[in-house]
Order: sequence, then C-alpha cells, then structure tokens
Amino acid sequence: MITLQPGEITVGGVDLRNHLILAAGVLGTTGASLKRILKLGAGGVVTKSIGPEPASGHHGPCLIRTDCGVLNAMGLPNPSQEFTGEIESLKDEPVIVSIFGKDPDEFREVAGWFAGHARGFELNVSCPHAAGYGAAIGTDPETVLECTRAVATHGVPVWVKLTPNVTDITTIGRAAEQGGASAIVAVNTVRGMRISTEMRRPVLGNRSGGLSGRAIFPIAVKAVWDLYETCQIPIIGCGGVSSANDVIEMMMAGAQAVEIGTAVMDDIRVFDQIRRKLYTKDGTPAEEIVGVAHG
Amino acid sequence: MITLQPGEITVGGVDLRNHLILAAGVLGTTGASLKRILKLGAGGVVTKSIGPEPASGHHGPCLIRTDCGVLNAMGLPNPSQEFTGEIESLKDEPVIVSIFGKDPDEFREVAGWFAGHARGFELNVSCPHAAGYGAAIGTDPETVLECTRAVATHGVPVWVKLTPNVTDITTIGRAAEQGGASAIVAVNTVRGMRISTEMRRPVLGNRSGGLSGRAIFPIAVKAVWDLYETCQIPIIGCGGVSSANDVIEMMMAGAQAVEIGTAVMDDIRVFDQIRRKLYTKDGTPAEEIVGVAHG
Amino acid sequence: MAELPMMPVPVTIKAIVPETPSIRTFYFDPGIPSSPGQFVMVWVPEYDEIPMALSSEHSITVQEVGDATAALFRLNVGDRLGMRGPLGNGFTVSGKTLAIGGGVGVAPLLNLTTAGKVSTFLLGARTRDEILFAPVIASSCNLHIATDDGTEGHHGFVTDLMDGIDLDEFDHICVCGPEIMMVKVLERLKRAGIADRGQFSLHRYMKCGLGICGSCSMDPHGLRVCRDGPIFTGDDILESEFGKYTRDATGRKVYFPSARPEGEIKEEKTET
Amino acid sequence: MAELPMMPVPVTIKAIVPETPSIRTFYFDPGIPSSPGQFVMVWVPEYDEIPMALSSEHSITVQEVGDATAALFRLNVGDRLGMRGPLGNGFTVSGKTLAIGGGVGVAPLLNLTTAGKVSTFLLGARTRDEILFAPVIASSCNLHIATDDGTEGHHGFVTDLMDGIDLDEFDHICVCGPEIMMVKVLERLKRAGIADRGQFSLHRYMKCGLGICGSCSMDPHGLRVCRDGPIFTGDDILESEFGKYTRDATGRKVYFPSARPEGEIKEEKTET
Ligand SMILES: Cc1cc2nc3c(=O)[nH]c(=O)nc-3n(C[C@H](O)[C@H](O)[C@H](O)COP(=O)(O)OP(=O)(O)OC[C@H]3O[C@@H](n4cnc5c(N)ncnc54)[C@H](O)[C@@H]3O)c2cc1C
Ligand SMILES: Cc1cc2nc3c(=O)[nH]c(=O)nc-3n(C[C@H](O)[C@H](O)[C@H](O)COP(=O)(O)OP(=O)(O)OC[C@H]3O[C@@H](n4cnc5c(N)ncnc54)[C@H](O)[C@@H]3O)c2cc1C
Ligand SMILES: Cc1cc2nc3c(=O)[nH]c(=O)nc-3n(C[C@H](O)[C@H](O)[C@H](O)COP(=O)(O)O)c2cc1C
Ligand SMILES: Cc1cc2nc3c(=O)[nH]c(=O)nc-3n(C[C@H](O)[C@H](O)[C@H](O)COP(=O)(O)O)c2cc1C
Ligand code: FES
Ligand code: FES
Repeated sequence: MITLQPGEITVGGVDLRNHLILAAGVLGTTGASLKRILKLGAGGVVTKSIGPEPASGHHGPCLIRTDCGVLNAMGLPNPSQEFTGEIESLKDEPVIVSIFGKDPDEFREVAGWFAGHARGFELNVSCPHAAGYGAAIGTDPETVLECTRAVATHGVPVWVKLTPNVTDITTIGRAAEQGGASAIVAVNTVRGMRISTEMRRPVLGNRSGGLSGRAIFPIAVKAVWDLYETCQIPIIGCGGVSSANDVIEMMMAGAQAVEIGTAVMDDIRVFDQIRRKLYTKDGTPAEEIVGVAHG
Repeated sequence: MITLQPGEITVGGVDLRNHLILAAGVLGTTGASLKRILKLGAGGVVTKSIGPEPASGHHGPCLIRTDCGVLNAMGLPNPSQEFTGEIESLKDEPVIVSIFGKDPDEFREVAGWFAGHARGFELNVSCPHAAGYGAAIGTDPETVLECTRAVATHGVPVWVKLTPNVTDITTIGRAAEQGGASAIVAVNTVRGMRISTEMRRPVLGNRSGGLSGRAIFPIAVKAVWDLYETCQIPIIGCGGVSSANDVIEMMMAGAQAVEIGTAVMDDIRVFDQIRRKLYTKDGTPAEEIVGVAHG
Repeated sequence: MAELPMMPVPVTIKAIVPETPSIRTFYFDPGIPSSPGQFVMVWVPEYDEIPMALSSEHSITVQEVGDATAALFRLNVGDRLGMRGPLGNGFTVSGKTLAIGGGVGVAPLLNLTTAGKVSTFLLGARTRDEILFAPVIASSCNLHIATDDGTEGHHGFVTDLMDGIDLDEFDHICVCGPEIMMVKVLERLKRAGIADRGQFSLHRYMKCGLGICGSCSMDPHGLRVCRDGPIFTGDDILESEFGKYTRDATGRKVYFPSARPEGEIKEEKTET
Repeated sequence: MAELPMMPVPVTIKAIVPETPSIRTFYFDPGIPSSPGQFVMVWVPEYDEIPMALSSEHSITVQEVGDATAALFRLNVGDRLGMRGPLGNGFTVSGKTLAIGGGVGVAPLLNLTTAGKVSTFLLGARTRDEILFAPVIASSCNLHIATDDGTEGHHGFVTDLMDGIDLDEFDHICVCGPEIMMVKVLERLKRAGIADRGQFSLHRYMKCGLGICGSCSMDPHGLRVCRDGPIFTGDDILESEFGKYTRDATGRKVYFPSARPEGEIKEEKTET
C-alpha cells in the first residue's frame, strides 16, 4: 500500500496533526469527547454543528444502522452559545467549529461566539434533515456564497461542507470558493429513509434522514473528483472513509485531508488504526498523491 | 412478516405476474436471458436499454463490487434495432422494453421498432455514465416531458425511470406525469467512483459510474416516498431491493411494484426466493400496503 | 462484542405488571438475548426512542417520568414496540457479589440476581409501596431493605445498610439507582479502598445507543455511557462529572441539586 | 461458492515467457488461489478488462488478438495488472480424465494437468511452432499431439486423435479450444452417448464476470458463461447456440463461419 510521510500539515488555513479529521456531529458534543478523539489519534476535530439557539433535535429513533452504513436524523441538537465553554480548554488544539444558521446573519452571529477559540469554521450548509437549515440552504449557490462571505468577515478560515444531494455539486463548490472559503468539505450525508414494515411507518422520528458510512464512499469519491476538476481551493473528503486505503483513494480523487465519522462506530480507535497504516518514514509526500488519479 | 396476496397485477398499464420486475440492463441483453428470469419467478422483465445505434459500451472494467453494492459503467452497450429479434419470441410475456436516445425524436424512433412487441416502454433518462444520454437528459424536466410525450404517441404504456442524482426528484417526476407517463420508476443508479490506489487511476474504464445494490436502498426508499407525495401516477421502486421485506418496505413508501437488479448477483434465483416469502394465500391486498407509511 | 443491532426489532407486549404505583414491567416477545446490565433502545412509535435496561431478556421495567414513558404506559398487551439491542457492556462478575439498588435502578440488577450471580442485595426505596422486586430477590439471595420513610426495613438510605456489611468480603459491588445514591456508594467504596470493585450502571441522555452521536459522553474522559458503559467500575468515574452534572438533549449541562453551582463536590465535606 | 471479488487486486508481472510466436505466459505475484478452469478478469490499465483463464495460480497464457492483448504484450516484468477473480466454476473431475485442448485453449487445461488430474491429453495446434506446453504436459500424463499441417504428431485435427482412444474409459473429458473444435468433440461424445461426461470451457463476450450484466448469456437457456460456467457439461450445451453463433460487445449475434446463415448446424450432415 502507498503510505504518506508523517508530520503536521496545513489544510485550508488550519494546522492539523495529520490528515485525519473527526467529522462534524460525531462524538463532538462535548470538549471531553473531542479531546478523547484527539488523544486517540485524530489530526483535528470538527465539533457538533452549533446554531443560534439551543435545540434538542428530533425525536427518536435518531439513528439506525443500515447495510454498510448508518441513517441518521439527529436534527442538529446543540447547546448553542453555551458550547463556548466546552472548547475553552481546547484552545491549543486543532478544533474546527461547525456552525449553522438559517441565513448569512445567523451564520455570522454564531461564528462570532467562537471567533476567539476556533482554528477554523466549517459551515454546515448540507444537513439533509433539518427544515430551514443545512441542505435547505446548501442547494442554492447564491445563499452559500453569502453565508460564506458573512462568516469570512471574522478572519478565521472558513470550510464549507457540501451536500451531495444536488444535481451538480460543482456549482455549490464554486459558490463557496467565490464567497471566500478556505476549503470545501465533501460530502455531508446522502438523503435516505427506512421504513419499519412491522410498524408501517418510517423508523426515524424525523421520517427521513441522511446516509453515511461505507455505503456512500463511492458517492463521496465522485463528489471530490468533480470538485477537484472545477475548484482551486483545497478539498477535504468526507463520507465512508474507514481505512488507510480509503484515505489514499480520497486523496487521489483530489482531497488534501479526510474527515471520518461513522467509522468510529465500528471502533473508536479508528484514527489510530488508520494512522499506523497510513504513515511511514519513507512515505510519499502528500503533494504527490493529491489528485494524482486525474492523470 | 407482512405478506401479499398472490396473483396477477396491473401496474402502470402493464399486466405483470407478480410485483417483482427485473431491472433494466441486468441480464436483459438477450431474449433467452429474459426468459430465464421470467421462468425463475419474475413478474415481468425490463430489457437492456436499447438506443438508436448499436454500441459496444465503455471499455472495462465496467463493473466492480463495492461495500454492499456494485458500481458500474457499462456505457449502454446494445444491439439497437437488431434487438427486435431477441424479443419476438416473448410476445406473450410481460416484457417492458427500455429505450434511450439523445432527444425526443430518437426516443420515438427507437420505441417505434418495438411498438408491436413491447407491453410497455421504460425510458432511461437516468443512466449516470453515458455522455449525452440518460441522466444528461433526465435532469431537465422539460426534456423529460418531451421525451415522454414523444414515446407516448405509440399508444403503449410509458414508464419513465428517474435518476436520484438531482436536487429534487419530484420536479422530474411531475414532468414525466405531465408528459403522459403511465408510471415512474425510481431510481436508476447513484453516481459514484472508485479509484485503484495501486494503479493511481479510477477503476472503471469510464472513470465514474453508477452505484446500485443494498447500499442505495435507503436512497431509493426516500425517492419513492417523495414521489408518492407529489405524483398521482403509479411508482415502481428500484434500488437495492433484495428481500421480501424490502419489497414491502418499498410498497409502504409508495411503490406499486419493484424492480430488482443487483440482487441477482448474489443469487439468480432471487425472484423465486422473494416470491416464496412475499406471497401467502391469506396475504394482505397490495392496495392496503402501498403508501401506508405516509400515515 | 456482538454485531451492533440494525433496524429496531418489533416485539409484542405479552403482559404488563404494575410493580409500584409508578413502575410497570412490560413483558415482551421475542426476547432479546443479552447479559445482565445490558440495555435496549425502546421505540415507542409516534413518540420517541428511549434507553431501558433489560430486567430480563423478556422484559423492561419502566418508571413513568415523561412523554415517552407515559406513552408506554398507555400501551396494552398485544401492542408493539421496536427494540434495538442488546446494547452496552453489562456487568462482569465472578465470585461473591453485592448488589445495591435504588428505585427503578433495581431493574438491571434483577437480571443479575435471577441469574444467581448475587449473594447479598441492598434494596432501597422511598417508601414501602415503591419497593421493587423484593419477593423474587429474596428468593435468590440475602435481601436487606431500607426505606426513606421507614415504612419497611431500615429507616433511612440504602447506603446506611452498607455499614452493617463487610464490604471487603465481596469481589464485586454492582450498583444502580439515582445518581446521588450511587455517588454515596462510591464514596464509601473509595474510603474502603475498593472503588475498583464497584460496578455502576449509569444513565445519561442517549440518542443513538451505538457510540457515535456523543450525546452520552461523560467528562473528563469522553467515555460514552451507551458504548463504553453503561457499567463503569468505580475507579473509572471517581474524578468525573459523575454525581455533579449530566447533560440534556441539547448537550447543555444540568447540575444535580446537591452539586455546588461550580459543579464540584468536595467529597470529604459533604460526607461529614 | 467463495465470496465474489471486489476491487481488482494489483499483481506484479514477475516473468514473461514466450510460448509460441503469438502466445505468451505472464507470471505474476501474488497468485490467485483458485481451482483449475477458473478465470480472472484482467485489467490492463488504460485499455480494457478482459477474461483470461488461469494457466496456474500465478499465470495467464495469452494469445495476442486485439487491442487489450496487444497492450498486455507491450508490458514488461515489473509492470502491474489488476485481477478480479477467481471467477467461474472450474472443472469438476474425479477418476480418469481425458483432456482435449487446442490453441491457447490449452491454458485452463494445463492447470488441471499439473494438478495431476489428467491421465491422457490430446493436444492440437495449427503447426509445430504453435504447440503449447507439450513438455510439461508430457511429464504429467499421456500426451498425443496433432497439427493441422502435420509438422508434429498426427497430421490433422485433434479430434482425429479421439478415434484412437477408448472414450468410454474416461469419467471426464475436459475440453478447451476454438469453438469449432469443441463442437466436433461434442458431436463425437454425443454419438458415443457420453455427452454428459464432457466438460467444455466456453468463451463468450464478458463485461462484468459476476453474472449480472448478461453479455455472456447463451441461447436458449440464458446460461451465463461467466457465472454458470465457463465450464459446461456437454449435455447442457447440446441444443444451444454453441458452435453456431456468439455475441459481440453490442449483444449482436456473430455466426461462426461454418454455421449456416440460419444459424443451424444439421449435425448429422456436417459430420458425414
Ligand atoms: C442505560 C439506561 C438504562 C435505563 N434503564 C431504565 C429502566 O430500566 N427503567 C426506567 O424506568 N428508566 C430507565 N432509564 C431512564 C429512561 O431512559 C428515561 O426515564 C426515559 O428516557 C424518559 O423518557 P420520557 O420521554 O418519558 O421522559 P422525558 O420527559 O423526555 O425526560 C425525563 C427525563 O428522562 C431522561 N431522559 C429522557 N430521554 C432520555 C434519553 N433518550 N436517554 C436518557 N435519558 C433520557 C432525562 O433525564 C429527562 O430529564 C435508563 C436510562 C439509561 C441511559
Ligand atoms: C472465460 C474466458 C477465458 C479466456 N481465456 C483465455 C486465455 O487463457 N488466453 C487467451 O489468450 N484468451 C483467453 N480468452 C479470450 C480473451 O478474453 C480474448 O482474446 C481477449 O478478450 C481479446 O481482447 P482484445 O482487446 O485483445 O481483442 P479485441 O480486439 O477486443 O477482440 C478480439 C476478439 O476477442 C474476443 N474478446 C474481446 N474482448 C472480450 C471480452 N471482454 N470477453 C470475451 N471475449 C472478448 C472477441 O471474440 C473479439 O472478437 C478467454 C475468454 C474467456 C471468456
Ligand atoms: C450521528 C451523526 C451526526 C452528524 N451530525 C452532523 C452535524 O452536526 N453537522 C454536519 O455537518 N454533519 C453531520 N454529520 C455528517 C458527518 O459529519 C459526515 O459528513 C457524514 O456522516 C459522512 O461521513 P462518514 O461516512 O465518515 O460518517 C453527522 C453524521 C452522523 C452519522
Ligand atoms: C450492470 C448494470 C447495468 C444496468 N443497465 C441499465 C440500463 O441499461 N438501463 C437502465 O435504465 N438502468 C440500468 N441499470 C440500473 C438498474 O436498472 C437499476 O436501476 C439499478 O441497478 C438499481 O437497482 P438495483 O440496486 O436493484 O440494481 C443497470 C444496473 C447495473 C448494475
Ligand atoms: S447515545 Fe450516541 S454516543 Fe451514546
Ligand atoms: S459477463 Fe456479465 S453476466 Fe457474464
């Protein structure tokens, strides 16, 4: 297998300890949980998405396992501003704060609370199961551009996380780029639903949700590939990454780093496990790998 | 498990022996192959998509297994008009001819060759890996409407098969409905890609392809659900169906029948296996199941 | 560990047994093969999905406290629930085991007791009517009861009963009950230098039950109650949020009444 | 059957051995654990993916016929290929086995022979230079050679050699070679009433190799050569397209030169 050189990296304006980042909303609700994942080998962590008001999220079931994946509709539960307390003690750690809002002003406001602490922001314009938020915003290039621009005013690197649930993801990627994004994260979950035939109703409390995990890996690779062909800013691959080879594959498609979410379900030590396989002293420089499959 | 009453059904103007239909492009290149699947328990079969010119399809690799799925880029290989000979002997069988073209005229022309033999047409406006065909057409409501209308002139029931790779599948569904479709088939494959890290290039000859199989089942259920909420014509669920319970689940989401493709890879007897579990004498009438999860 | 569960498995309620004025046991079928201390996510259709310990492979024992439990209480024999489980680690015992349970927290311990794994059981309740499972526990082991109001057994807290017992005799002390009670137990074990013998069954807000969402994470180590627990040994939770605060559905901290505003218990002082 | 393969497994070419002017064996590593008669889909990057029998677990033996095989012939030791396999059913033999091979069709039979499963081998080639694997076959079993031009062994077709043999002695007759040759073998077996003892390794246009695309389906039963085969017993293909036509990449029929325009061989007539 191809391996990489170990060492710190900078992606989209954020210094990271390695190429493996915890994805938003996965074990990211508390500072302690984020710290644990960093200790277990992540090169950086993205927090749970934080919004303008505290929210309890959708009623359960919120998450079920499916074939090679997970279907979730958490509904963006979050402690809102109180979350600043969670990450205070993580000031020296590579923490990216994921935020959401219903318009550019809300995005800017929420970002403002964290501007002192966050190494970067990740804009969630892509969650497929929160009415008025997330993908409701992220399918419109103009809105994405404006939200990005609004948050960029804080002078902290802005990553924009895209939904795959659009006809052409590159139009959204270009909007983020024009809005001043430092990087694009692709992708958030793929919209999906499961129905309990015995109960004769959708399983998720919210009825539909977002699919993640290995099932969507080919979808994410394709999104990264397409964005690499159109955008100049760095891309961070996300969706179904669960092995060192997946990381290399994402990078060859065009990603400079990856985010990993659902794979923590199989083993919370996944970052360390991937890291051990991914890096060797005589590994290849990442620059020689990123986008190489485009020939 | 919930079971259905056995017996012939009519869906979208086509008489079928049961609710289980062979999906387009899967074991559908020859009359003999279609006949075999009918013998093995399918209630109807959709042929390989036939176009205006014979085509060899993409260079290999054309298909690889992925986690809980299959990624393919066949590239619509087809014998074109010569295919009429394949299905002549299947005149009395429930055969739906899948067709494609680059515009309404081509669709009408190809359909014309089969108007005498086909019980129905299925318009492939959704294949994600054939430049100028398939999804290139199926992402534009206006074109879908026109192609549907063009084929409907033959007086044979027209099913329109949709791509999930759009921001809002219901706009395309409505276009098909307005164009005179007798049913909607949802969905075709989900765009995806895999890269061989050792070879440093995409595996598929065509680079990207379409994902099918169990991995996409929740995506297909969600598409059927959304279409059921917006369209009046029957919906046929397709994508990842591999068990009797999946059939019931698709039906509860709103499908009147299902198509099954990738599952034949695990076992070509899948139709018979599902049929044995799905039908019992004291089963529920399908009308009481279709769409029931919408409450 | 076994495969994580996928879709909720439908079960049918076969019997509903009122245990106390506020607690009922729901017997269901098919059962969930599991070991004592494991739990399930119980889907009450139209309402919510909530974590419940298995009081046996065929039952949950539920206290009505809010919407979902109230909805559960409105169900009848023949109605259906969805179950995702078994989840979590369960108790790990061998040798001689002391169980200490309070309130509905007796549920997971019952499963351990009927498995013949408990030699002595300290059972606490607010009042006589609220005592859970006393007859069946008494038939399997040595039972000592305490009630806050003295209507049955010792008049006082279940922790008082620990004074009448040689803790050192026990290889494991399995505990479940209100967190404030569990904290007191842990303090005593710590004083006796055997915090590591304690196995505490914890409750935290749970959404996924599979160790992925993070809603049940505890400070300061980020342990996930649903996956790393719900059973933790005493030494694992000694210097933690345990007994101080928990989190609600939004992830905001909720302090226990007895915990100071700063969220710190000075253990020595509160005990003396 | 074993799990179907997923991504192509990269292998490195370790040696390239010219066998005849148009045929080379490519030895690669790692090998593909498999049984004789199984095949692999060989990915020649930038060109195509094509089916090839395994002549051993570590080799394929290839005749240059078109683009992809030509590209393969341009590769050197150290270059890499992708392999999806093993695929297909392989030969099933026990007791006494006769092998009949022609041209590059000897490849899958070699694997069977070196496994010690063949007692007599009838080997055909156009001319002396094109004879494949004669020395290694001769060292494992009884070898009889025929060449079309008489430059080695019997002057004539490999089928002629069958006349000198008591077919009834053999439990299995494993056959691979040009389809026209195989048809002649099948005709003889049929006349001898032992078509069911024949195991024919068939070639059809393959795209997926996994039994899903349908490009390798044969008339009239829709048998998939990649999955139900590539080895079929003689009785399975007696009344079929075998020997009459095959299909190209588009799915259109391509008739064998000897087959009539109507696509029908009147077997009795053509033989007499
Ligand atoms: C591992 C575990 C095992 C449990 N076993 C039992 C048991 O055997 N019997 C029993 O009666 N109760 C048990 N509980 C507590 C039970 O889950 C809550 O009482 C129940 O969720 C309340 O739901 P509600 O909608 O009725 O109340 P709500 O009105 O929603 O809330 C009341 C209180 O219940 C708690 N709660 C609510 N939802 C959840 C949730 N999703 N996860 C965790 N806590 C929640 C919160 O503290 C909340 O303040 C257990 C909890 C956990 C974590
Ligand atoms: C199960 C099986 C085992 C085989 N084993 C061997 C072997 O051991 N050695 C060997 O030299 N050849 C073998 N072949 C034949 C080999 O696959 C073709 O010679 C090869 O595909 C030609 O590719 P090309 O691009 O060089 O030729 P092209 O120019 O593409 O075509 C030349 C001819 O090769 C055949 N062919 C082309 N592509 C395919 C394909 N995808 N599937 C099937 N046939 C195709 C067609 O008959 C075509 O007319 C086998 C075929 C099958 C089906
Ligand atoms: C339980 C769960 C919660 C999630 N919450 C968020 C969130 O709050 N914000 C967000 O941008 N993405 C969220 N996601 C999406 C993930 O960050 C990620 O994009 C997606 O799961 C695909 O990656 P994966 O396959 O590695 O999990 C969540 C995913 C899961 C499974
Ligand atoms: C090998 C293969 C070939 C296909 N060819 C076609 C095709 O020609 N026309 C078409 O409309 N869909 C085609 N499809 C898509 C399927 O008909 C179906 O929509 C998709 O595979 C999802 O269903 P499944 O998960 O049951 O396979 C093809 C799928 C596969 C796997
Ligand atoms: S409930 Fe989700 S991590 Fe524990
Ligand atoms: S090659 Fe696809 S079915 Fe045989």
